[in-house]
Amino acid sequence: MNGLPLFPRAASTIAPGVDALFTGLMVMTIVFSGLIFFAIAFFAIRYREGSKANRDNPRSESLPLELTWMLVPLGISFGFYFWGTTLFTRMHVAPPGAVDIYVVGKQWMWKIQHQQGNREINELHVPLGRPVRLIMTSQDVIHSFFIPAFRIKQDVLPGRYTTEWFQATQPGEYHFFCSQFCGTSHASMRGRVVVMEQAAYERWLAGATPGAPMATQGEELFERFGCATCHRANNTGRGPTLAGVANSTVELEGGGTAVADREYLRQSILDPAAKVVRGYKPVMPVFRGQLTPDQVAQLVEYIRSLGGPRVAAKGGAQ
Amino acid sequence: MSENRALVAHQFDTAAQQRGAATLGMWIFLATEVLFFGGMLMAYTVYRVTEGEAFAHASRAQNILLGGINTAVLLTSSLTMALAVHAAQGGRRTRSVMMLASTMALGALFLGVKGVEYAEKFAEHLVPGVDFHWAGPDAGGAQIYFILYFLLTGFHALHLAIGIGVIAVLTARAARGRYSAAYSTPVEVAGLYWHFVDIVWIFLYPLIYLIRVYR
Amino acid sequence: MSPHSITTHDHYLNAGYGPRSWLLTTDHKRIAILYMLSITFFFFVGGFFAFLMRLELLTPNGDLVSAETYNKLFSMHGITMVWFFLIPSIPSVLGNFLVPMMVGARDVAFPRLNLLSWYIYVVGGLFTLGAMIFGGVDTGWTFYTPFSSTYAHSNVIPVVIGIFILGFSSILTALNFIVTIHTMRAPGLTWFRLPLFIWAMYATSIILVLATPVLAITLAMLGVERIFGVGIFDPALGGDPLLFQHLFWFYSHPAVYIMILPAMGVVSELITCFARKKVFGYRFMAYSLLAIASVGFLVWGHHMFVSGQSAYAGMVFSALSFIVAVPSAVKVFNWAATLYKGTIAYHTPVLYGFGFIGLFTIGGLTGLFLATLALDVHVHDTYFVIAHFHYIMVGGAVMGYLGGIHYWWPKMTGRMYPEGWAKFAALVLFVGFNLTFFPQFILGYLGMPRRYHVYPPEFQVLNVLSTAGATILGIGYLIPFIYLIWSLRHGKNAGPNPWRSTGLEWRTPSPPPVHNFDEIPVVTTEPYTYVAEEEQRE
Amino acid sequence: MNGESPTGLYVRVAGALYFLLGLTVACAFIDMGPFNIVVALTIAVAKAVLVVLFFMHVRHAGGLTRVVACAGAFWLLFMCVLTLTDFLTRN
Repeated sequence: MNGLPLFPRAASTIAPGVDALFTGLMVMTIVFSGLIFFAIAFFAIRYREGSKANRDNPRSESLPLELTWMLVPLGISFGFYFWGTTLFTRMHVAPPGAVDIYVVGKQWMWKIQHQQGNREINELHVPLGRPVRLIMTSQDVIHSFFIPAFRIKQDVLPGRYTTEWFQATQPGEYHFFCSQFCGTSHASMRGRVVVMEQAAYERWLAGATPGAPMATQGEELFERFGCATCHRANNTGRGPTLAGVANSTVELEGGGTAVADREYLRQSILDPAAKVVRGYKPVMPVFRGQLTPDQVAQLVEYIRSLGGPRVAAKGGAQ
Repeated sequence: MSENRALVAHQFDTAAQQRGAATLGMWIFLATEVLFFGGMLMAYTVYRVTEGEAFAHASRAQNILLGGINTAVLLTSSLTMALAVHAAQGGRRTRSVMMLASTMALGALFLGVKGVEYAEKFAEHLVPGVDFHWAGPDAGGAQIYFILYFLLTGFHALHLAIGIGVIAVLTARAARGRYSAAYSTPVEVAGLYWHFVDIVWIFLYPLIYLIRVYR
Repeated sequence: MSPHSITTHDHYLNAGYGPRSWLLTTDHKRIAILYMLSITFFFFVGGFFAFLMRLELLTPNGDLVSAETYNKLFSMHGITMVWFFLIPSIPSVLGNFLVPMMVGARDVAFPRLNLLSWYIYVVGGLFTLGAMIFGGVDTGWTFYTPFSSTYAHSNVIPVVIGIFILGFSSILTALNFIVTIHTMRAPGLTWFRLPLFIWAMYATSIILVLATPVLAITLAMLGVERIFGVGIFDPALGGDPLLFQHLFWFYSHPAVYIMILPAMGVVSELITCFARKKVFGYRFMAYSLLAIASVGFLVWGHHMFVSGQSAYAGMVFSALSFIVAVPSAVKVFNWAATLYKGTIAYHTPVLYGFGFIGLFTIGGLTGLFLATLALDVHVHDTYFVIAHFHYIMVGGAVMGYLGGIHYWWPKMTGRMYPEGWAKFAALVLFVGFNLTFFPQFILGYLGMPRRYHVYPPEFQVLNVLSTAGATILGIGYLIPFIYLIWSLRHGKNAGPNPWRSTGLEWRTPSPPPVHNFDEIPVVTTEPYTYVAEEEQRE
Repeated sequence: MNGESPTGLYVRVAGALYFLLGLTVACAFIDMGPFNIVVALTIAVAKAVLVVLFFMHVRHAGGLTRVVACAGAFWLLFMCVLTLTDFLTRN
């Protein structure tokens, strides 16, 4: 009744590339194992005990042969290495202008938050034909966000942002799974991606009881936790001014610099003493345990909404 | 094992083969031990890189003087151990017993000083998982520093205690005249172990105590 | 009564009978038998867990066991099979029995240490078994933090202690082998006159000695984090979970080679003996074992391509992983070339040898899929990985182990097993194995994640096929178990060298006398001098 | 051994070890930035080499012992270096 599928649907820009690589490796596997199987079967029959095959001058070593079967596999290996690594680089770096969606994994569900304020659980609505980047973190253990039809997967770690991106090429519904074992109901921690035409996607964004946009919610939190007491405009407070800080390069106390990407902002909220901006004291209270990952994401979006240098999107969390 | 039994076990042909096997066996065991401590040292390396500032602050809580004295004590014990091996190889019973006993005493002294340091840590609430309060800003990194401190020095102390136990047995046997110019392999092999434990400490001292003592 | 009595000479089996003579033995051959009994027990325990898992996976819903039970089943299956069966299997059974005999020694260098290592194994095993009976563990054999250290509610600590204890057993056995091979070779037995099985044991022992302590300390740190609630690996407490993965895979990737290298050694012996021809490219075969053992230490990061590890580290580890393919390819090609112009006799052991080469080839080549960064992203943590490593571990290591058992059984017991049944069992195993695990490759590429208790219905057909195969496989394992026991009493008398092999272990009666050789052999030729032997006869 | 008593030699080695201990403590009090750790580890390696060569008799030992003595250290180095390829290139 369910049929016997042998090959997964390919519904992202990256999927055909991965399938081509898979096919290439398949061909290599079939050629080599075919060669070995044939050689063994042929020799095993031809030189069976009692056969009259010619056994003159049996050899038990040959440097040219050894070199051949060292160098040929080495060459083929490196061919596949470069193929796979080039493609990986493409998969790793999201193109500019991607739709950013926040994903939080927790035992045992996926919570998704759109910039516009829409929230979903175990469902992910995305537009067709536009790059979408998932900015993911976990509330407890390690999870992994796996969309087979898009051929992408990335572990979702507590205490850190990881990202993955895709651009869907076919509208429809696809599975996503948690693929890193995370406890009792690991196998139920799955859901569906709904790929929609741009217009339908926008209708969905507007229609499904959206809350305030994330940045606005972040601003409320910013007020509620009194962040503005220290983070004032024009560097007059005890903390640095946050306007324009997103994506800028900040100098750190104790030497070195850091790019104020999402990961830096997240860390600086939760564990402020880790990377203190030069000229400031580590006086900010620790918010680890005080804020949910959703709230941290809202604050990060708020800080980003305050402006900052535009940079080309990179693979790491921006 | 009776006294008059041949000193070469049945599986060996010669005493030299037996001695070579025992020595090689101990060296291989020490390679294993390097990687046992290596797991903790790798954790140390990673966090020293990612939490460098915290480690520098946390290490200020250490007593450099006690650590230094302990290093000197262990170095001396290595000297007495080397002399004990030499004496045993020469068949000088009294001297080998004396040197083994000194080695044990120095080892015990080290553990005593270590105990004092541990007691200080408890008094200063610097024992993660049991009683840990860190006033400074980077409590997370400091906590990891102290976990690794207790793990590394704890396993080192455990190795030292085992070494003392082994040497105690050897001392008793040496006193009964079991070792001679012809057969002193157990003392030699135990010596290798003891020196290894010393070497571990040679690395631990700068890594734990001397991260940033200037300023 | 029995017409085939083998009591005509004094040997290690009739040297003493009571339990004391076994439990206090320092004879490497008896210790090998003790190990064989213990690991067989754990093999069937682990197999039982696997059988229940396959039953559960017959349907997409969780109808046989609960999610919690299923998680415990796959965890305990992995833990039992990896640490209590595969890692000790060939080294502790065949290695213990054969290393001293193959190097022409009366025993291993440290016989009492050897017995101690068996006791450590038993203590570790019983500890773990106890922990499994009284609640089990549900972390997977990989113990990823912070799940294992903070969130799991099962018996993590007792199981970890059991594995920690077991580690010492591995280390002591390996240490014993290295010293024995270095210092106790018979006169004239130079390094390049050693059988490849000895080279394989040597390479394996190096890995055991250098990798096992890292596992021990990693598990110790995991235990400290769990018991004291301090943060070494848990980010909520300031640690980094990827550090655990680095430490764990620094042991556990080489551990895969601990399982497969000994099987490669066994298969080299089988192929050369039954082709009656020296192993092709002997030196390359020896060096490739050492190359796999050492390069195998540098590739662990390929388990972490999607873990959040840096992309640059991923590229380094991917490149190093591809390099391991070269010595593995060298081995496969040389085995095939050994058959060329040989005189192949179809006895049971060589069937396992052929099976091994075929399955290892598929397992190895699919390993390249996983070493390829872009492709691993899709297949990582899916059934593709499961299929791949079962081709290596079951198709490779277990086939090698069974081949070795069939090859040396006459030496160990002095008895022959029924050849017809043995060939039948080999065939059943080969068919059952492929039916079980080949569908899992497809399932994996379709996207079925591993460690799933319930799954979307479109994966059912392939899962049913796999379960059907597992049933055949299970029966396949029971057949040798039965006829080997039967042969102990009723098997034909084997004689000292039923396969007309050239190895030193065959130059002594079967079963061997307590001290192996009445007179220590003197070696004057390279190994596997089959051609010279045939010419001599003419 | 080679006839002469090694007692004097051992005492001299121990003297060198004490000296290096003093040196490592002294260096720790000088701000050398990132080079403090380099100096400290270099001195530690020097001390370890002294112990290995003289007290553990590797000076007189064969190649095998030397290889085994280095193996553990090398493997530890592999482990740390390859792990740092991850931790140092995360961004």
